[in-house]
Amino acid sequence: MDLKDCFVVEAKMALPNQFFVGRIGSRWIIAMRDQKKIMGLRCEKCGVTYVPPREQCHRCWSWIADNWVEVGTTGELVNYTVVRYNDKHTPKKAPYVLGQIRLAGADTPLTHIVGDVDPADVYPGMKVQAVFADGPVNTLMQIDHFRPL
Amino acid sequence: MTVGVGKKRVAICAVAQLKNDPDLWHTRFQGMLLEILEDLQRQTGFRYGEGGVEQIVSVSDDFFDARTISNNGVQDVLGGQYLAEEKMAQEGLNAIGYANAVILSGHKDVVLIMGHCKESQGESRNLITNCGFDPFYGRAVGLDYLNAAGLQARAYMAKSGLTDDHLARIVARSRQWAAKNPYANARETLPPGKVKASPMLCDPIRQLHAYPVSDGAVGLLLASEERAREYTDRPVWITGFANAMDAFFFGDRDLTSNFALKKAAAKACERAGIRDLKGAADVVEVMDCYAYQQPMWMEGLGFCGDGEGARFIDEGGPGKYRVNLSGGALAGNPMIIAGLYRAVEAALQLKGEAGDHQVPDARCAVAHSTNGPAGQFHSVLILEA
Amino acid sequence: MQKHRKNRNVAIIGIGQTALSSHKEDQNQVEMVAEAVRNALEDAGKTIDDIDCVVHGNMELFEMQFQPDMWHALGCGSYGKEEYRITTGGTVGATLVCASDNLVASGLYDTVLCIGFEKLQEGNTTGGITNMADPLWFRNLQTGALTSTTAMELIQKFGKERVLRAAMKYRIMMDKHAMLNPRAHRRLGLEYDQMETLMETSPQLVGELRLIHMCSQSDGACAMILTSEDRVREGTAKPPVWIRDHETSHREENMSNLYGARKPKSTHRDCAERLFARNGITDPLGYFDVFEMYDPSAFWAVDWLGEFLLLEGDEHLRLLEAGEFDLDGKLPVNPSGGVIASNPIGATAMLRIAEAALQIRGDAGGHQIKKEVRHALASGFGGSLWTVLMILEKEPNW
Amino acid sequence: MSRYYGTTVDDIFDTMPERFQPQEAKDVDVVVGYECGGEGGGKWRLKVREGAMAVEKVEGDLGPCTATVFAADAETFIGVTLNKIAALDALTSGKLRITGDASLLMNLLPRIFKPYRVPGPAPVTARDIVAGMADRFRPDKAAGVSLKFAYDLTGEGGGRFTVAIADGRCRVTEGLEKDAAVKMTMEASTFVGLMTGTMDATAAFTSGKVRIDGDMGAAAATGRYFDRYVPPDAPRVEELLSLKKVTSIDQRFATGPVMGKWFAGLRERKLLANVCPVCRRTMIHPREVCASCHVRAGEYVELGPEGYVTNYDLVYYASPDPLTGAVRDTPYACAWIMLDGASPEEAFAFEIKKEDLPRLKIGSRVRPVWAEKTVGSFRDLLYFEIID
Repeated sequence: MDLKDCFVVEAKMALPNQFFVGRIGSRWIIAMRDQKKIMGLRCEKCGVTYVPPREQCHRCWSWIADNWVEVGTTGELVNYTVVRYNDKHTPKKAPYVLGQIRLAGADTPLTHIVGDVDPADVYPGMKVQAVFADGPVNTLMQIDHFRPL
Repeated sequence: MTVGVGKKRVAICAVAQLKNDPDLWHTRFQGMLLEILEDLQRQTGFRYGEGGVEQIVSVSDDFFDARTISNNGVQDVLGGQYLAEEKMAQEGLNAIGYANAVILSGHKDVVLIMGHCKESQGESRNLITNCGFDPFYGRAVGLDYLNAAGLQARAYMAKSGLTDDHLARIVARSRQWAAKNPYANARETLPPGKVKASPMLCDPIRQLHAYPVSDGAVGLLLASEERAREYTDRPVWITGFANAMDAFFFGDRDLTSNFALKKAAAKACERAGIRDLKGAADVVEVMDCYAYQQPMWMEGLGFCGDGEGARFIDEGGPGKYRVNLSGGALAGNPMIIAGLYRAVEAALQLKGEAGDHQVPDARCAVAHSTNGPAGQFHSVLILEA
Repeated sequence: MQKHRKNRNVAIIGIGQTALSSHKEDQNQVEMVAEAVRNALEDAGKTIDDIDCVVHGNMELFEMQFQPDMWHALGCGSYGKEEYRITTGGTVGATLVCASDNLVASGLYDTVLCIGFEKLQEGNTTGGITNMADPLWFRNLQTGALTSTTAMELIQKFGKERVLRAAMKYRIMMDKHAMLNPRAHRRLGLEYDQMETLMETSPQLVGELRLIHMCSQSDGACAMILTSEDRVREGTAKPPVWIRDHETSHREENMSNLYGARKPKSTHRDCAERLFARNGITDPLGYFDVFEMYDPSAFWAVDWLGEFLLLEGDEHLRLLEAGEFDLDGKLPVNPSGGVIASNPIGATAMLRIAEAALQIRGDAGGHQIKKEVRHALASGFGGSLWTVLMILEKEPNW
Repeated sequence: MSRYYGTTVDDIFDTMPERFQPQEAKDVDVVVGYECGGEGGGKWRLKVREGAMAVEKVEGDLGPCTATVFAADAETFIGVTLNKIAALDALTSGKLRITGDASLLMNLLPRIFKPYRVPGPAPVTARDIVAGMADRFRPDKAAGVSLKFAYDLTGEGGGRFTVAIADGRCRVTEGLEKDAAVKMTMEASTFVGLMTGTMDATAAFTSGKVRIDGDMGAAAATGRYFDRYVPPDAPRVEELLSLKKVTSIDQRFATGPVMGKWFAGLRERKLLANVCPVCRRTMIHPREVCASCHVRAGEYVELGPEGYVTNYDLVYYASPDPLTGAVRDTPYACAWIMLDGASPEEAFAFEIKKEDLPRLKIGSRVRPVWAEKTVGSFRDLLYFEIID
């Protein structure tokens, strides 16, 4: 192929968005913000306490939006990876630990960051505690990270 | 509940693929697709319109193309001038599943599938897949399909006994086969030691466990049984296709269970009228974007027992079942159409046109693809000669 | 021309919509979609377990959500099921119904749920539409979806006064229809005696195109449930509406051939010609009892009525002027108020089919047409002037 | 006096007689004591007997009561009364206590008294809202902005006003100043509706309730420089969170050889088309394939440079840039131009010189005007101008 006239135009695709968390998600994040509490939603039919919250149980399609229960701010790290790259979307400087944390009283592990620890010292089964962010964040980063207990 | 494919069959008449490349800086999507189109035209002499191709199913993605309605800009090359065109806005193997249904429905007899993706255009595919998570809980903590795979890899390795050593051997084998495939992206041989020495990217995934950034394009011509002979002497028959969805939040899933893949495989087998893939398939192409996925998906497809992925590798499963003789996704295909490349390779084997990596007497082939984070969604296609 | 044939018949048995509004701050995307799904299931008297396959679509860059069907699995009911995500453009809602029809007719799936949605408030619609254009050239020239070239062409052909009045007649008619439809987003309460004032006071956007002529920007979702004839025979909660046939006509992206010295055939006419011919429909105006048309602006609507109905000369203008597209006219157009009243883009084209189906069922409420509706036509618009057309029937006896 | 949620404890008791529903209280005989601590609190005794009631503020001992309610402070008492504070939360936290028969508070009182409502504020006028604009002005959002706009608000509570923004300050004056960039005319009630959010802005513009004379872009921009108007004593609504986010992904768009050839032509001030070998259509800009004939088109010809206008969009309203909010000058025009030598299928789209817009019409002959230095980019072509 004749590449004589070929070149690359450098540009960007950039658009602003405003995402709405929804009534249930708002309550969940506000409870973390104002009361430093982590809530779950319980499906009685499946016997599962879900975190993060959702209106409906995806398994049995039950409406569970009102079944709030408080779960603990501590939990157990059940799985993790170490993120060793930096990108626009990564919230912490690499390397950092991204883990699945089963909070006391919840059945579904929450995916979050484990900080205040050397990644080499992290192990499955480690007990961790939520460290809440100071100001309003409007996302799951209302918990800034989990730290070893 | 649903009826099987039954008497009517749909054929893949011709396939075409572009050589996968780390950076096709000199070609627009249109130019990439045009090469595919010309290849298919040469093979089949097909025409557009009544009595020819009456429907196109394209595959591309708005994020990767950086264009709203990514099929719009390439409409002229696809051939959608006063014609029906629809875009499969998920991994491309599903375009075959859908086109199969379109033909079986009687709506259209001849369908053209065209897929393209340039992963090199955007600055980071991880940044794009981060947008595949909900904005509040997933994107906020920096999830993307790579670190999702990291989480799944650790969980699956713990369950199956898969080690860093296994992963290195899987990558080395992929490159050995890729060297025989002129369309593969990463074709240089890679000894296991070098894989093990590559830096960690997202533990336990090393840099060389991940598929390279790839640009590519794929095309297939499908026709009803009555029309297939107009285009080919060696039709490949679609006998089973199914897909399945798992839950979204990782916490809602057992990341090691292959929940969706097992469902998809069982349904595809039911439709193809075969008991299991292990006994029926002569060649298998799985979409292994990361090394741990090859044994894990093979387990999901039923080629080994639950949690036996390590044993599968140790016992030479990939060789025995002729897995990814193209080099697989590990040798580099763009994610959006990696499953379509699997189908093309599977069809070439059944046609006896796979070149240096051709196996003798292939009668039945399986092509697999996955979509979403950590295998949330899987598709299984069964082809027969 | 080959006759249309279908492996087996397919009917719409469930329709669910959310309210359409400019903002839905209490729901996230999943919750909005789930509301439409629940409504469709309730309408069909089905549970999520009755669904074999889910078909999902919208436009990714409006909400900046990559492959949203993954997240939306939470509210779509797709967990553990088969799923496709198929898109086109603004046509996507109609494409989803076409695809679902194909999937059921194939015999591979008995009952399919399709979902079209858009939460335009979350994104930047004009930015999203401008992103359609070629980044190397047209992105610099385009501003969203605003154009008055069709108005200009109509004026050239039929004269300014007549065209402006026709557009305003159409616009006010749509508002009168929307006033009867409590789900419609924009209901202004316009009267025909405001025509003169509106032609002057409504802000001018592009050429003769004024704000009053343009469609709204809405949030909303629509879901529909399709099933096979065998399943319909087992009984349905509401009368089934049969999908007779559908067709899609696309064209190249480049608009330059629309404004040359030789005008090409529109996809609207092309699609209608092919669809009607293979179904033996020679007089669409006489055959159909209602037409739900995707009408993004009043001028396009006026022009396209002639194209879709295969009319010649100024017949479409005469019919419009004579009130034949009114609710009690010869062929009522958009009893729902159309896209001009409500436009959640990814759901909009599906809403056309949904509204046409409700008319056949006799279930449209305040905007139900008085006479019996047996044959309905619905259109979708999107991409570079692309068209999807679908024929719905009360009885599967074509 | 301590106000919470727009009212006082006194007002809640003062309105009890008018909220009383005697028919519901026929066989009732109770005494309820209320004690509310802190500023704005006090003690009250409510007696309901045989369809009649009496409430009095008391000093000292409440005396014997069927039930007694203790609230820690006026905020709690008012908040619970208005359902702004969940009674259960207040009871749990101890800010609310009940002694005696609690059930009569839960069941009986809500039946015999209509719910208390906060007295509505005097209806706000358009004049009040305009007067407060200077206070709501956000200098940080109006940096570098110099803009004057006017309101003609007809009917009761209306008036004519001019708002001037300059040098980071905002000045509101009575009367219409002639040099305002835009004048917005509407009924005062429409203005109030728009500002309090009870009326949809797009609908009001669309339906002609608002008339705009002058620069539409300026009219659309006015809202950006002010905090939103909040009515006094606005009820507190449920907090619903949202997340604002800009997604930006750098791109490397390839020209490929075909678009590359087009840009190379621009550098040499040539408008190149490629020709379909089958239908001879001249494609401009050139494209990889003829959409109608599905073939490559490798032959290039130079078109124009002159041509005539077949259609055009005269744009009065330019959408703001989604990222910066910047709006380009209006009006501007994008015209479709049949270049000399082009096949009849295809016209070329480009902008028309601003000064030529008043005389632009279908059929106008035009020619390109090039940048002083051409480099092979979109900017090489400035615009087309009308040939006289």
